[in-house]
Amino acid sequence: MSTTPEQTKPVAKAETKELPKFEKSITDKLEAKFASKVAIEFVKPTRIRVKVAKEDILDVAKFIRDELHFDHAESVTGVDYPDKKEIEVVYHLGSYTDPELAKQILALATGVPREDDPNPGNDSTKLASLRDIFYSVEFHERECFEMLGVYFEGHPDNRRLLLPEDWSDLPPLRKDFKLKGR
Amino acid sequence: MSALAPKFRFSYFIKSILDNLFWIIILLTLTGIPLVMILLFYLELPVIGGKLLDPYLAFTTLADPSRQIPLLKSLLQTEFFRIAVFPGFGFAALIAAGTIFVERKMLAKLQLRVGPFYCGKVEGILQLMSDGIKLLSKEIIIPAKADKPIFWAAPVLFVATAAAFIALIPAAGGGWVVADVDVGLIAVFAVIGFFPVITVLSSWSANSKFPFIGGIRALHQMVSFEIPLILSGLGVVILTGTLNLTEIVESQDPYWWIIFLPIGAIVFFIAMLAELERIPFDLPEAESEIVAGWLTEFSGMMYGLVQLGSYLKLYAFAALFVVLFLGGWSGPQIWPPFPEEIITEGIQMGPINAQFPGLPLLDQQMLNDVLWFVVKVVGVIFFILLPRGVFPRVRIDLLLHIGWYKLIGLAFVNIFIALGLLYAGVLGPEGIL
Amino acid sequence: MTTQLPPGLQIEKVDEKIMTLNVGPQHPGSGHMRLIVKVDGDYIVSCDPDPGYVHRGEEKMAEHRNYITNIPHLERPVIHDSCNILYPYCLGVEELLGLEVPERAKYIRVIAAELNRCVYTQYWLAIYGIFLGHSTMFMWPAGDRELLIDALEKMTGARVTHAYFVPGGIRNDVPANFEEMCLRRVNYFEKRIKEYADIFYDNPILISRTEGSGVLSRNDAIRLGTTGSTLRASGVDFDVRTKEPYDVYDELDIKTNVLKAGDSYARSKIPWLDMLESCNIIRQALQKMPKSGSVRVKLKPNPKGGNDEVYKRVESGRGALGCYIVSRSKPEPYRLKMSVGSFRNLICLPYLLKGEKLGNMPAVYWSLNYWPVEADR
Amino acid sequence: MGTATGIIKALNSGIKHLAVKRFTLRYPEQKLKLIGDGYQYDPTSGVGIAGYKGRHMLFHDKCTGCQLCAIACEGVAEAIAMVKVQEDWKQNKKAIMPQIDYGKCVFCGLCVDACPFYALYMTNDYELSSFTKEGLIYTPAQLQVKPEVQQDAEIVFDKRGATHG
Repeated sequence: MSTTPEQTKPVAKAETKELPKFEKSITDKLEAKFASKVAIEFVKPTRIRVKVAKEDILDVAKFIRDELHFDHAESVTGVDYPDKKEIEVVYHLGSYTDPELAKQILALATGVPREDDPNPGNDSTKLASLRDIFYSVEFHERECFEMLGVYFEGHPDNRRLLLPEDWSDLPPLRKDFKLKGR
Repeated sequence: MSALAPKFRFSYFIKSILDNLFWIIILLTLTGIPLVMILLFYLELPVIGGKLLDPYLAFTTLADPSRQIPLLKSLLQTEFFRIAVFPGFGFAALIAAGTIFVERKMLAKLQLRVGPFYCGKVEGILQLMSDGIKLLSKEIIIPAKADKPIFWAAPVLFVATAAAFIALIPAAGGGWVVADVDVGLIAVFAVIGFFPVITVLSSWSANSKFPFIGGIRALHQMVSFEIPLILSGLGVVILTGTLNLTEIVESQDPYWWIIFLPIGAIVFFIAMLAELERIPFDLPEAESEIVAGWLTEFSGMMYGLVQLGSYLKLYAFAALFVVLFLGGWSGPQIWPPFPEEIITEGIQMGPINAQFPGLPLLDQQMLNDVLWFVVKVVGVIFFILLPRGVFPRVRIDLLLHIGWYKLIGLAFVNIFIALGLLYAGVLGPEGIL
Repeated sequence: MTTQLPPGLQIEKVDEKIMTLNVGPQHPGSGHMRLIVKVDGDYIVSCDPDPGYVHRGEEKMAEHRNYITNIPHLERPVIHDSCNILYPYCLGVEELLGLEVPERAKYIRVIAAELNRCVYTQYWLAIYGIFLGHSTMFMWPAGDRELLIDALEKMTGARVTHAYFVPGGIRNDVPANFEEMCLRRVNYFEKRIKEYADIFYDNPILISRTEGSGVLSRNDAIRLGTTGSTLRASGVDFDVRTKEPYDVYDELDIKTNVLKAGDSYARSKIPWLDMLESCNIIRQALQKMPKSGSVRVKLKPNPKGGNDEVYKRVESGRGALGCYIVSRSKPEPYRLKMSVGSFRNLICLPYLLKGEKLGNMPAVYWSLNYWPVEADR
Repeated sequence: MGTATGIIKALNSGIKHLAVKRFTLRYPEQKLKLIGDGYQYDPTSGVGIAGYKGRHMLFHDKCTGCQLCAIACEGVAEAIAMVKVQEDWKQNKKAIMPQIDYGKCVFCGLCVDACPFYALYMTNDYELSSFTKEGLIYTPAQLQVKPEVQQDAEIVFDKRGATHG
């Protein structure tokens, strides 16, 4: 898993201190199962961030739901990194059923290739939808599609949600969509 | 910025008023007076003091006010007065207007706010008038695909039907009713039966989705609540043995039917609320579900007419409840008798001693009746208005469930009570009481 | 979906028997959104929520403003709950900048947030009342809300858009004799909202029409990722204030209200119970609050965050409100995402309304504690 | 019979409230009493002083024309513009002062927080309506005037409910 210098920085900071025990046990389970497929980016009190390649996201998500008992997604965020040619999609997962996990938020991040001249839905910016695993991502993924142009394969309803139906400009949350006067 | 026309001159304004005044006077003298003469020729004129009322006599009464009294008295006996003024439209419209004002103020008081406040200086009593003027001055917009004749006719028909309903309600003893028919109660229910038809016609002719749903809801609601309404009125008919509303009122001396038939009264009241489309049964106008229901496409005075019709209907139903269950106008004599001098001599008003013998146009008994009738009607109207501040709207399936299961069952219980009382010989034409 | 059309557009076949109703955006029973409701007779066949009429790109705007000037516009999505919507943002920025908030400021924040929750919930309740045709329940909460707006106005200097929380504390200290003034208003407010029970919550007509409508089972509530009152009405005991206490919520005694039924009656009752609980919290906080002390950490102009990211959440009037800030050593956030309760609850609407009667639509829709402007951001 | 008692309780509650005092604030006749003289800020301690965030008030003898308020407003509403004034102050060599467009201002008070010279405060005046858009732009000379406000209604509690007394 390739990690950029920017992202390794928080990990290095965290390792100097002692990692919180409970959160470490969760990441240990993940590492034991997927070994090098998952990159643990940071472990802070109540917050964990894990990055996986986009091919592995379904397996990892299924494992997180079934074995780690994170049962719902709080948000799905797309972050655009034009200089890395990547759009990062971050799923913030939480748990209602397991009282131990009530405090925990697991950020599951993955990267999709970014195209400079986007054609939402018909270019390589595609990701497998997690809708069948975490049902709650349905509207979040629709929002992510229109705002960043990440097409979710397997999502039943890839229509626009917030933007007007006839929006034909760039997906607005990409960094090259400039605001007037800014 | 200014609201006046840009080329406004005050002198032009005065001139235009004077112009109008000039033409009005010219036209009145040239056409109005001949028209009055022609009309007087064709009208059947009353006999006043042994003499036929001819135009000459009519003009001479203007000189001496005391000679107008017999004229006015004869006017009070005419059909026209009954239809247009006293038990008919004018009286009902007055009470309806009062109802609207009281409703707004009472609801405001219940909700800890002020309500109409500024129009008319005193607690906003002229608010209704200003609303009426506003509605009159508004543009009437008809949907492009509406069926125009029916759409136009619906509000007028609505008011007309409400007025027909009012015509059947007796307001005081001694024949103060527009149409004193022997099948009074049946006629009332026949007139009520027109309302769902008008509602459906207007909503269908609007050719719009939300009015259509509202109209269908109104049809369901009114049709299903007419049955308990009629059945609960039946108990009274059984005990009275007549359908004539005046006779029903006279039969309630000294015991009102609400004492013997409380279940019937409650069922009648609930069915009445549903027929009136009042909260909690205002489904045809449920604004959070179907915009304004069957009123959605009405604008301007068409809406105003429907509102007028529905408040006339409210008065008529309240009056019907009073007639059936609360003893109509019967009540203790509290109107003070007129002093002898007024009848024989006239009024003594300060320095002026006017000699108008036979002055009180209406007798003491009638005024007392009207007083009691109005007091009871206002009481019933209060209880019709109160649920609006207290209850939410019900759902259509619950409404039909109430109508078809509970109210009809209770109405039959009421009929059995009435029959029991009748056969036990307690009440009825030959009862003990 | 036909392949010729671009994704996002599709042609649908219309059944003759099915009527499509556009509930909104001008419809009185929708708020700033559109529900495309298909009805078969009186039954709803499908409901497709179409939000976005008040989308103003708060997230994009935040990328171009620094951490302080973000404050006034980030509270715009819910101006009635503006303290709570700024709360996770301030917590997040504090963590990014490594600020330690003074103790007194923490208590004042909790008081302001709870007052604001009541103000929001009263507004919500007012609209719930008018959606059910109960005009008194529109006027009473809208009037009683004034008591707390008045308290908040004396505290923050504005009636709705307070802009009161800043990273590092609060803008200004409370005025003199605030405690007594606030306590009196809260006590009267509590007495008033208890009176709602007779006329609204215990009203048999209300119970008969909202009980058993739009039932969301416990499993579905978890699976659909609902939050706030929608979740707690379905029997899940989850409140961020107790599960993951922020500021001084761990020092206060908070009861979480949970109901089992999961219908729209339970969903509408939870916020009311929460308001009563909020009054308790305010009283406790007023008692425990340090009587004097600093309320704000002085910030440098244009503070910069490190190369870090935070996800903070609080319990707002509409459920958990998360704020995800990605910082890349600039005075502006690189990416800011608000995970709002309304947006998360919106997903239930198509599932709850399917098969319901049309008359239940406003009751179910508004019982989700949904605020269109917040969902659109 | 729970239904019947519930209905009677609701009706009873409704009738009971007919006797409770009205809560309405009759706005043009009554005006709510606001706390203090308006929002102010103390740059030395970095904490504001509680007060209503209404129209601004500019102290010409303290303003240095540093533009910090305009810079603070840039990210919020862009309502503040620095304009030339025909005044001669020794601390204000450039002779520029803020001019505020109340058609854009959101009354957040961040400009007051930005001023390090105690020159910009907010006042209790919130009645700023005007017939023209130009009328909403307040020049430094207009901002200098201290508004006269008569606000005296307060919420009063008694046995028959709360009112705006």
